[in-house]
Amino acid sequence: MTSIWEYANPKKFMQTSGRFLPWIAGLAALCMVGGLIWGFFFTPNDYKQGSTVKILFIHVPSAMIAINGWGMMLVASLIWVVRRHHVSALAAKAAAPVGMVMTLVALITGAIWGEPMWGTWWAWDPRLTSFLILFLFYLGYIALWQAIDNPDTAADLTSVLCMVGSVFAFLSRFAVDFWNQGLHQGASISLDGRDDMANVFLFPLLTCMLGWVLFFLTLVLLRTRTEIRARRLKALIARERMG
Amino acid sequence: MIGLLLRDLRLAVRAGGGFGLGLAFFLIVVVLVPLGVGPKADLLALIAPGILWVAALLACLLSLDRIFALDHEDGSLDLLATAPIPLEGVVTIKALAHWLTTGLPLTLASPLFGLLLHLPGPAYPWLMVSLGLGTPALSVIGTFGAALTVGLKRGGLLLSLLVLPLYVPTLIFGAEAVRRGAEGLSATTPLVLLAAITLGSIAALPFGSAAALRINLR
Amino acid sequence: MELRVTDLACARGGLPVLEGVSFALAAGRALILRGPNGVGKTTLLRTLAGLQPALEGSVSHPPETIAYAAHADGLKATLSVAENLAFWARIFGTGDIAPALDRMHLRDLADRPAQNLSAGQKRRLGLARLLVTGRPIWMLDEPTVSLDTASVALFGAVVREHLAGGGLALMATHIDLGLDEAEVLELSRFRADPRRAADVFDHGFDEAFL
Amino acid sequence: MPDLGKYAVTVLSAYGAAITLIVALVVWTLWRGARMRRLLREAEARRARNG
Repeated sequence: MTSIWEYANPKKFMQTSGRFLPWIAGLAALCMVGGLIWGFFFTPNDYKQGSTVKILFIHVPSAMIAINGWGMMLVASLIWVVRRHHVSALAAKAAAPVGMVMTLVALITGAIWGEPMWGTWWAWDPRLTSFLILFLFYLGYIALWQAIDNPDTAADLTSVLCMVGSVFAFLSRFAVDFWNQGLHQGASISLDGRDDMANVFLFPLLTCMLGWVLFFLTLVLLRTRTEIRARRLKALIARERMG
Repeated sequence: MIGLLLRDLRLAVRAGGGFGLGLAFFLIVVVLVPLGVGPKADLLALIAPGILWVAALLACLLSLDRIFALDHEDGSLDLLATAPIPLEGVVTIKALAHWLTTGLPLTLASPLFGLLLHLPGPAYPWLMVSLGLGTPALSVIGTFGAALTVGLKRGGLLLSLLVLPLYVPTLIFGAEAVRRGAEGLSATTPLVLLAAITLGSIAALPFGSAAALRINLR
Repeated sequence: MELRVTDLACARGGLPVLEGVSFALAAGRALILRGPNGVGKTTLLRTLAGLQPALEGSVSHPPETIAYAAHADGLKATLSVAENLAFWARIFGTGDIAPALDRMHLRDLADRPAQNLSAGQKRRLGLARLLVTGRPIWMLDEPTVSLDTASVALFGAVVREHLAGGGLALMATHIDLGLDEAEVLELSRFRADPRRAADVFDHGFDEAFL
Repeated sequence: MPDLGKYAVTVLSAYGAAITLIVALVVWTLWRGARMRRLLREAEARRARNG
């Protein structure tokens, strides 16, 4: 049994990821398309929410990836700080835009869904607000990567930001809950109005969630490979310049 | 350590308006808001706690990039990093100097600005207490952002982008305390939480700031 | 008191510039670093001063013994000469700034704000800072920039006194300070090999995986 | 096509917006990947030529 850290070697990573990528990508496409078709065409309408319940199949998996994507970045940042594996830092960099787009998808589908349900596009519901804040965290993280030229410095600083940001993101979630349940009652209809979800919704939702996880994995692998190539290119160009 | 603090304060005074700049900005925001939302006293009273806190936050943000930028430009940051003071101490002192020049004057002057916004009577003590407890966190968190972006081109805008999400919990608890005070309720819970965030930030963030500075200096 | 550098490699902007640098400097000795622009004199000094990590190799010296002086003097324009100096004296825990003021001929300028000094006067103030640190190992990056002949001679004398008092000095400079006893280290022979100069992303990469 | 009732616009626009964003992300990722691959191949070729 070889150590998992071997995959932190760029070459080894390129080999292994290149071998698995087509399968993961294919499976991701299958689950996503299959789950969405199942959810869109073959589920009944909810007695209360009507056909809008179909948005669930996009909204929930995106929200899940939005949060767990940040979690993955945190783990990758910690690995970089502790063991200084370059692939780890690049994986964190690669995951950020994916997580950000997923946050955006969750926000947009939430807003469109909220319009008929709550009568407004945007409610300062604790959950929506937390996602907006999460979006800002992603934005700051990506902007910091963009702003720094030296790749190792950028990896170090973004890791520090990711760790501190995680603590504050957690605090923000808590604070936002406090803020809206406090004196001012929030929106009375909550997304959690489905205590016992019927299996007709549950199974396509699970399929979509699996699809989204695989999709996230595919994109992160693809983007990490691109980042590794970019680093290699940078090394080559620097060498050319040094003669 | 005290030498560094005294130097920073002296520089702030000599630079002309180190203390005044934040206050002037605060005043401008407080004047602009009624011009924007209209002069109705009850409306202003309703939004005053939030406006006062947001204005304090922006006034803090305004001066953050100066925390390290000047020392970085003239080379003193390199020299400080090789001095006997640990870098964690340097960033703590820098945050303290920032608070003394922005947070503290804002806290002391806040009742005057509350008057302009028709802040209800019972809220005044809570306004001062919450600003007094909360603005140190703003300075410490801001110092962390400044340490991350020191030496970057266009660092100022990036600094705001990085720091503002980190300010969310402080803002929420601070403004909530004033709002509860204004409605005559007990503001103890948000104040305790605010104090917890401030203490936690003061205890832990200097290590992050020092780490970021070390990375940026090399 | 000794500064020993063993097989040191250091990088600038992520690229190795120097490798295999080794030397030892005993108390009372001075070493002058030479080499063309961009060879890595500043990088080496910053690495030795502990401002950036070494890629390889080791630097050994007793703790808290290094006084580093960069291109920039770290002066605050609105503070007076005496205030600038007193600040650093306080940071380094040495009290008296009068000897340093006298030695660098700054006594008459003591109350003048640093912004009203000439370039050479500023530089003299920056060097006076070294005297108030009370530290034995001086690491100086182009210390004589913008100094006139008299000031260079003054500075040379100050360094010699420092060495005579058991101090060490490491200088990157092009001009002759009249320190005949100083050794010279030509850095261009330690220039990092560009074929070795690469990070993980340049090792064992197979074109099949491009 | 299932009957979406009065919420047809809502559901379809949510699906449309989400799918557009996701497809855009995929296209951007692939485009950047292809570009980096090409640049790297050129650089490797230069290196092979120049030694």
